[in-house]
Amino acid sequence: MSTEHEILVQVKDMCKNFGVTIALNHVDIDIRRGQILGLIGENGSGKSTVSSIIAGIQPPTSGSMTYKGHPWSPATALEAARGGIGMIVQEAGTIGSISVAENIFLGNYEPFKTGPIINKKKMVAEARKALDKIGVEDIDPSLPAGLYDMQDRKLIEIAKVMYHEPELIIVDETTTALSQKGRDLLYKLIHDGAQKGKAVVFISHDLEELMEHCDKMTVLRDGVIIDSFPREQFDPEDIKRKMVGREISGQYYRVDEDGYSSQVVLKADCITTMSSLLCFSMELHKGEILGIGGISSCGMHELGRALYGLEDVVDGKVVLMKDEKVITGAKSAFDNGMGYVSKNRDTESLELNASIEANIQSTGYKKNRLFGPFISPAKEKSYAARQIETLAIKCINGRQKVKAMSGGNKQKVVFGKWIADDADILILDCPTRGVDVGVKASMYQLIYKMKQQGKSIVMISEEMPELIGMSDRILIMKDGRINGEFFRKDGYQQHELIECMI
Amino acid sequence: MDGKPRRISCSRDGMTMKQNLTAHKVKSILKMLSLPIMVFLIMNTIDLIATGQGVISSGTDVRALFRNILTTFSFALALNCNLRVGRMDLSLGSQMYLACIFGGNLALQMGLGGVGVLIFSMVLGLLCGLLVGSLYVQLRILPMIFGIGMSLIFECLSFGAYNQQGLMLYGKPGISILSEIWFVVAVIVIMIAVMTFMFQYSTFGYKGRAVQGGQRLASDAGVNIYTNCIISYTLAGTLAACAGVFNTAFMGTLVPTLDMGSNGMFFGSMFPMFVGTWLGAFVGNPVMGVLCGTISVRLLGLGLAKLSMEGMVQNIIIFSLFLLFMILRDNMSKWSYRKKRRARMALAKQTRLEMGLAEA
Amino acid sequence: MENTKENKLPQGTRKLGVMDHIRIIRDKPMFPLIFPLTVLILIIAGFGIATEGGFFRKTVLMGVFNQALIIATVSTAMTFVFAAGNMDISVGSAMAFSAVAGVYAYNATGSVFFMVVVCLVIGVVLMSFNGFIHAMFGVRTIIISIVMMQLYSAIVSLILGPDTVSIDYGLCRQLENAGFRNISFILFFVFCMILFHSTSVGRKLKFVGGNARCAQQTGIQYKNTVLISFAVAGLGVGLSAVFSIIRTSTVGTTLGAGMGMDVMLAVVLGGMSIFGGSRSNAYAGLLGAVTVSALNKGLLMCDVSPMLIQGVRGIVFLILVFLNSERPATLPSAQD
Amino acid sequence: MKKRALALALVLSMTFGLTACGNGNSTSQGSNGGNTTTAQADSGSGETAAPSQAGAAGEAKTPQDFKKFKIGVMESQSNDSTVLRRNYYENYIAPRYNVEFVFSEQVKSAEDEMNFIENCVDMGVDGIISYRSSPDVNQIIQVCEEYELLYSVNTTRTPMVEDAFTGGYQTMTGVWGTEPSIVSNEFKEWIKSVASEDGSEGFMVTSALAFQGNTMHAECTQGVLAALQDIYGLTYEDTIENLAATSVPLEVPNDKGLNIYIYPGTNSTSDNWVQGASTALQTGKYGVFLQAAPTYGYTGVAVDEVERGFDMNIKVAVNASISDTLVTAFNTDDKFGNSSLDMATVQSVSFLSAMGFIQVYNHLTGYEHLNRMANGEPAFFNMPIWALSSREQVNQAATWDNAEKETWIFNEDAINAALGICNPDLTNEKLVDYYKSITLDWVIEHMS
Repeated sequence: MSTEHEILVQVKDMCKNFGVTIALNHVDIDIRRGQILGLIGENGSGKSTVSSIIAGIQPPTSGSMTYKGHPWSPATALEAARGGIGMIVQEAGTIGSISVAENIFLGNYEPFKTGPIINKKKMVAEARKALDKIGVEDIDPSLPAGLYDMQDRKLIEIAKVMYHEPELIIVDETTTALSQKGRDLLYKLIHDGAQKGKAVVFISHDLEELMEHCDKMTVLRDGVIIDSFPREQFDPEDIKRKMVGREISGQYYRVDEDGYSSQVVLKADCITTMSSLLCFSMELHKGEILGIGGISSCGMHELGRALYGLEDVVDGKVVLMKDEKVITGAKSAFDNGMGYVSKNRDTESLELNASIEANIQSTGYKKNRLFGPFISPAKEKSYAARQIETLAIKCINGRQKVKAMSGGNKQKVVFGKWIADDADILILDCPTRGVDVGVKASMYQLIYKMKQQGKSIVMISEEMPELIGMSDRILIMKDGRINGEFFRKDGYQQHELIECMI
Repeated sequence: MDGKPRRISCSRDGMTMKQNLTAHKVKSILKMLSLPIMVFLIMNTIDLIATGQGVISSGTDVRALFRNILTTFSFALALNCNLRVGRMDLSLGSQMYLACIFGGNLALQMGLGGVGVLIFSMVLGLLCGLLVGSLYVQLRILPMIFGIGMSLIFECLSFGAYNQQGLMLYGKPGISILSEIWFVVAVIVIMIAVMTFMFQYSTFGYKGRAVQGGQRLASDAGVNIYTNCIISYTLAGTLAACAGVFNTAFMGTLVPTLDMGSNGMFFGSMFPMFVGTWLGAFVGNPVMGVLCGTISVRLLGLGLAKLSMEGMVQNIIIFSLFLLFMILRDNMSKWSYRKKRRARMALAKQTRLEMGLAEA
Repeated sequence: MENTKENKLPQGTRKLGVMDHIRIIRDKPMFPLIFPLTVLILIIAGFGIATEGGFFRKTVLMGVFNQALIIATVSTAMTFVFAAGNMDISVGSAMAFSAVAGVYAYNATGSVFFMVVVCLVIGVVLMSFNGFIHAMFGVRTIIISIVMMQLYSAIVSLILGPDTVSIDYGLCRQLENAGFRNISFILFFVFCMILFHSTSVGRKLKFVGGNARCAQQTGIQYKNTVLISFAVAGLGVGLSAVFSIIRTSTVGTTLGAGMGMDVMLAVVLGGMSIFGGSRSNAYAGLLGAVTVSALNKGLLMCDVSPMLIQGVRGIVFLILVFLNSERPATLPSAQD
Repeated sequence: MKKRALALALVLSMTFGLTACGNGNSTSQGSNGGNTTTAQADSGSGETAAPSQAGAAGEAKTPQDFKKFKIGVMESQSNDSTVLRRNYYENYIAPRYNVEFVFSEQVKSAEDEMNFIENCVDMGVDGIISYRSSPDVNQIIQVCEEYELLYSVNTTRTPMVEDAFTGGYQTMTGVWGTEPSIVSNEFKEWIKSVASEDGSEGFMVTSALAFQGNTMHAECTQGVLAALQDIYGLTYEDTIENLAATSVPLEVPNDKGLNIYIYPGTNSTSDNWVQGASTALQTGKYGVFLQAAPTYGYTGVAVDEVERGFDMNIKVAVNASISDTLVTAFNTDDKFGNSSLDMATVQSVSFLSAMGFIQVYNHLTGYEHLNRMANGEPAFFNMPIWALSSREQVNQAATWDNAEKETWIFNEDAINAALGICNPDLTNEKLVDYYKSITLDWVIEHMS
C-alpha cells in the first residue's frame, strides 16, 4: 500500500483570501493514485477551500495546479466533474421536486436522447445501475427526491458522483450528514476506489475516522500545512496538538471548575414533537452551560427549536420556571427573556440585505423607546454601537450590509443581537459552525462571561472538543432520546461520549 | 410518511407489479378528469332545471366551446411557462396584441388566408417573447414590474400601427378556416403534442423543472438558467399569439387598447392555469392538467352564460370560485398535517402512560 | 463614538476600492431619498426648459401636486404592504366601493364627518379582508388582489347600476378651497412617516419583508404585522375615496379603474423595491406619485401626441427602475 | 456604476428629445395645411346663404383678426374615429382658423376629466370640446365656470344634465349631438320596411350601455320598442324606459307573444358577452337584429353561423360611425349573397367634430348669442344622422371623410356658413335649421 504511486494532482504554492481573511497561505499538496489522503484541521483551517478550488467551485487567488501532468484550472464544477474529479460536500445537493434519476443526471441529458426526445425509462434504468453500483437498493429512481430523508438524498449525491467513474474522489465532511449504514457504504467505496488506482482525498475534523481509513494525513491550520504523516506514524495526541496549535486546555476553552446553581430555570416536561422527540424531558439550571451532543440526525436540533417555541410541541410543555410560564411560540419565548441562535446562520439568524445596525437593533424594539410607542434613534445607535465595539466586529461603519462580511464577523453580529437583548436563557445551535479559529476563541470567552453573569445556556454542537471544553453538563442524544449524561466535575472521556452517540 | 416510502412493490393479492402500476396510472388519470366531468354534470343539471336546455344545446355551442377552450388553453400554457418558476410576466397580454396585429395584418396584406395569419402571428409572438426574455435577462428587474413597463410600450406600438384598426378578421377571405371545428381540434391536438414534448421530453423541459426546484443548484450543475429563461419567454409569446389569433377569429376584430387594457386575457386565464397545474400534478403532465382545467372553467362559463345571468354576476361567481380553489390548494397540506399531528399526540399519550407507570 | 474608527480595516491590508465608496454612498440612509428626488427635480427642470418656463409657474406646480394627491395617498399607505414583500392591485376597486358608501352616507346624513368616517371604515374593512385571507390561508397576495379587484368592481357596478351618485358641488369647492385635502394629506403623510420610521411597526414590516424566519425568531409575528400593514393600507384607500369624492363630487363605475397599476408604478418610481425589506420607506409613494404626475402633465404641455405619452412613460419607468434596483446575480422571481 | 451614469444621461436626453420633437411636429403640422381653400363649387342649397368669400353685410372678420385661440379636446376612447378627428382638427381646422388644439389621453373617469381641465388651464387653453357624454356634466361645468373655461359636450339634453342648462353658467356653450329620437325614427322606418306583417320572425336588440346611463343607447332601444309597438299595436307590461334600461338579458313579455329580446352589455362589460349574444341568436327566434352600439364586428361571425345553421336571412341594423370596419362589414356577403349588414345609422366624424368647434369658436369670437336659445339658456344643436342601407352608399360615404386627400364633408365653406364672423346676421334659429338642412342627399350631391 505504501509503495510510491504516480502523482495525479499536484497543488503548488496556492493562496486564497476572502476580502480580509486569508484562507490559504502558500500551500503545496501531492495527491497520488491508489492512496487515501486525509486532510484534517479545525473549521476555517482552509481544508475545504483547497478541495473546492481543485473541484472548480472557486478560483484560487494565486498558485497553480497540475492534473495528470498538465496544468489544471477548472472554471466550473461541471468542467471538473467532466475532467474526472468527483466531490461530495456536506450541504444538501439534491433538488426535492424532481425525480431521483433527474437529480443524478442533472445537466447532462445527452446520453438518453433518441433524436430530440429524452427517454425517461432509459434514464431511470441507468440511475438504477448507478445506485446499485454503490450498493443502494431501497431508493426508487422514478420517485421525486423530496420523498427521501437527508441521509438517503446524500446517498443519491454519492451515486451521482461515482457514476462518472472519477479519477479523484473528494469527500468533504460528508460523514456527519450520513447514517451509520451510509457511512460504512462510503468507507467501502473509498477503499475500493483506492484499490482500483483512484486517488481519494478525505476531509474531516474527526481524527479517529481519518486515522482508521487514511493512508496518509496532512494537518492544516490557519491556511498553512503544519505536517504530514504516513499511516505508520499516526499519533492522535501529536496530531491534535498540531491541529489546534495551542494547548487544548488553557484559555482556548474554559479552565474553571465552578459549577452551576441547582435552581431550575427551564424545564421540558415530557415534550413530543412531530418528527424526532417523543416524551422527552430535561432541565436547565441557572448559570449552567448545558452541552447537547450527538450525530446530526439525533433530534438535538429539533430540541433546540422546541425549547424556543419554533417547533410544534404536540404533547407535554416547555416551562419557564420564573413564573411557571409555558412557552407557546417564539414570541412568548422572546418576550420572556430567551434567545435563540440558529444552526443555519445566513437564512435564519440574519437579514443579509440589512445593515449590521439594523440586525442588532432587531431585538431592541421594545427597549429603545423615547416614550410610548416611539423609538429613540439615539438609544438605538448606542445599542448597536456598543455591541460593534465590544465584539470588535470588523466593518467600515455600522451601516454596512451584513451580506459582505466573513463568517466569523456575521456570527459576532448574531451574538451581538442577543447580548444586547440581555437574554437570561440562550439556546445556541452550533454557535461556532463555519467560524474561523480566531473568532471561535472569543466566542468561547463570551459564552463563559455570560455564564458568570448567571445566564443559562443550552449549547447544541456537533464538535466533540467544543462540548468537552465548554459544558458543565453534557447530554448525548441518540434517535430522540437521552443516551448518556456526563458531568464536568467527573471529567469527560471522549470515547465514552462517542459510544453513546453511535 | 415515516421511514422510506414503500416503493410500489409487488403487493398482496397476487397482482403483478406491472398491473399495480397501470392501476395507479388509471386512478390518477381518473382523478385528473374528475373535475371537468363533475363541472359538466353540475352545470348541465342546473341549466336543465333553469332553462330546459343542457350546457351544450346546439352545434354552434360546440364550436364556440372548442374555440374558447383552445384560446384559454393556449394562453394558460403561455402563462405556465413562466409562472411555474415564479415569474409573473404582465406583458404577455400586450405581446399577444402586438403579435396578432402586426403578424395578422402582414399576412392579410400578402393575401394569405387564416393559416397564414396564424403562422405569421405566432412568428411575431416568438420574436416578442424573445425580445422581452433577453431584455429581462439583461436588466433583471422583477418580472411583474418589467412586464408593466413593457406592456405600456407594446400597447403604444400596437395602437399606433395600421391607423388604430388593429386586426380585422371579420369578412376577410380564407379566415373561416379558423372557425372550422376540425381545424380547431387539430390545433389543440398539435399543441398538446408539442407542449407535452417541450415540457416532458425535451432538455428544455427537464432543465425547466430543475430550475423550478432550485435555481442555484441547477446553475451549479451546468444548467444555463438564462437560455432556459429566454426559451420560456419565447414559448410564452408564441402560445399567446396563437390564443390571440383564434380569439380574434371568434370576436371578429382585435381592437388595440391603451392604459394596460390588454390584461383582460391575463387575469381570465389564471384560474384555468392554477387549476390545471394542480390537476396535472396527479399524472405528472402539466399540459394535460391545464387542458382539463381549461375545459372545466370554460364549461362553467358557458353554463353560467346559458342562465342569461348578468355579465358582472358571472364574473363574481367565477372569481369567487378561483379564490376558494386557491385557499383549498394552499391549505390542503394543513389538513393532512393536522391528521398526522393527532396520530402523533395519541402515540405520545400512550408512551407517556408506559413511562408514567415506570416513573410513578 | 470615536473608537469605532479604530475598527476600520487595519491599514495596509486593503485600501477602500471605488466599489467600496459607492457601496458606502449606497448604504447611506439618505440614498433612497436622494436618487428619486434628483430624478424628480431633473424631470421638472427638463419640462421647464422644454416649455420655456411655462412649467415653473406656481399654478402648474400646485396642479402637479394636486393631481398626484389621490395616488400619493394610496401609495404612501401601500408602502406598508410592499415593505413586508406583499402586493395589492385591488386598491382602485376598493376605493370606488368606499367612495360609493361615503356618498350614500353623506346624502343620508348631510355631515361631511360621517362621510369621512364611513369611507375610512369601509376602506379598512375591505383591505383588512384581503390581508386576513393572506394571513390565515397563506394565499399569495397578488392572487387575492386580482380576485378582489374583480369582485369589488362588480359589486360597485351592481350597486350603482345606470346612474352615478354625487354630492353638492358647492360643498366640495368650499372644502377644496379651504385646502381640506392638502391638510388631511399632510397629516396622513406625517402619521405614516412616524408610524413607519419611528415606531416598531415599520421596523417589523421591513424585517418581515427581509427575512420572515429571522423575524419570527426575534418575536415578530408575521400574521399580526401583515394585518396591521393592510389596515393602514385600508386607511389610505378610505382617505383617497374621500379625496376623490371632494375632487369630482361624483362617483361612477369607472372611478379608480387601473389605479392598482398606477400605485405600483408610483411606489417603484419612488425608489422602493417590490421585495420590501431593508430598503423600504414611507416617502417613496409620495415621490413616485408626484414624479408620475409631473411626467404626465409635462408631456401633455409639450404637446407630445397622446398615443406616444404612454410609450414614453413606459420607457422612462423601466430606465428609472433599472437605475434604482440592485441587479441580483441570479434571476429574481417571487418564488411561488 | 459607469453603466448606471450612462443610462441616467440617456433618460434625460431622451425626455428632452421627445419633448422637443413633440413641439416640432405640432408646429410643422400646422404649417403644411395650405391656407388657401381649394375652390369649391358654390355650394349652398336651400335658403342658407353660404358665401364662399367673406364680405356679407356687417363688418365680417377673418380668423386672423383674433388671437390664436387654444382649444382642448377630451376623448373618452382611443379608436380610429378619435384619430381621424385629431387629424381633422390639427391639419384642417387649425391652420385655417388660427387655432391650436390640445388632445387628452383616454379620459375614463370624472377625475381624469378634472386633471385634463386643470392641465388645459395651465396651458392657457380657452375652451374645451368634450366627447365624454357622461352623466357628471353638471359637476364639470361648475369647474369650467370657475376657471372661465368655455365648455361644450357631445351629449343630449337629458334630465341628468338639466342643471347645466338652467344653472345660468356663462361658460356653457351648450351641447350638440344626435337627438336619439332621430336614431329611433331611422330604426322605426327601417323596421317597417323589413318586418313581416305578423312579426313572427322575432326581434333582438343589443342595448349596450343603456343600463349604465348611456343616453344614445337607451334611446335606440326605446326607439325599437316604440316602433314594434306602433307597427303591431303591442302593449308591454312595463314602461319602455324601464324595459330599455334592463341590466339582465330580457325576453320582453307582450300581449301578441312576439319574440322580442333585449341583450344588454358590450364586449368590454364581460368577456362572455359575445358568447351570450351568439347563444341567443342560435335559438333562431330572431330574424331582425338591431344593435345600439357599433358591436357588429363582434357579432358578425355569430350571425353568419346562425344564418348558415338555420338557413334564415337575419336582417341587421347598427348604430355606428363611418369606418373601415363598417365598410368591410357591408362589403361582406352572407349566405344569400346580400351584404351581412343591412342598415347603419352613421354620423360623419368631420360633421360631429365641426359642430363642436363651431360652438366654441362662435363663443370665442363674441357671437355667444348663436349658442343661446330664445329664453337665454344654452342651446342644443341637433345633428342629423344618416341611414345608409346599401353597399354603394356606404362605399361612397367612406370616401367623404378622408384624411390623406383632405376631403371632408364639413369643409371650410360649410364651417364658414355657420360662423358668426363670416355672416354676422346669423341667428341661433338659422344655425339650427342650417344643420338640419345637411341631409344625406345634400351631402351626396355636394360631395360628388
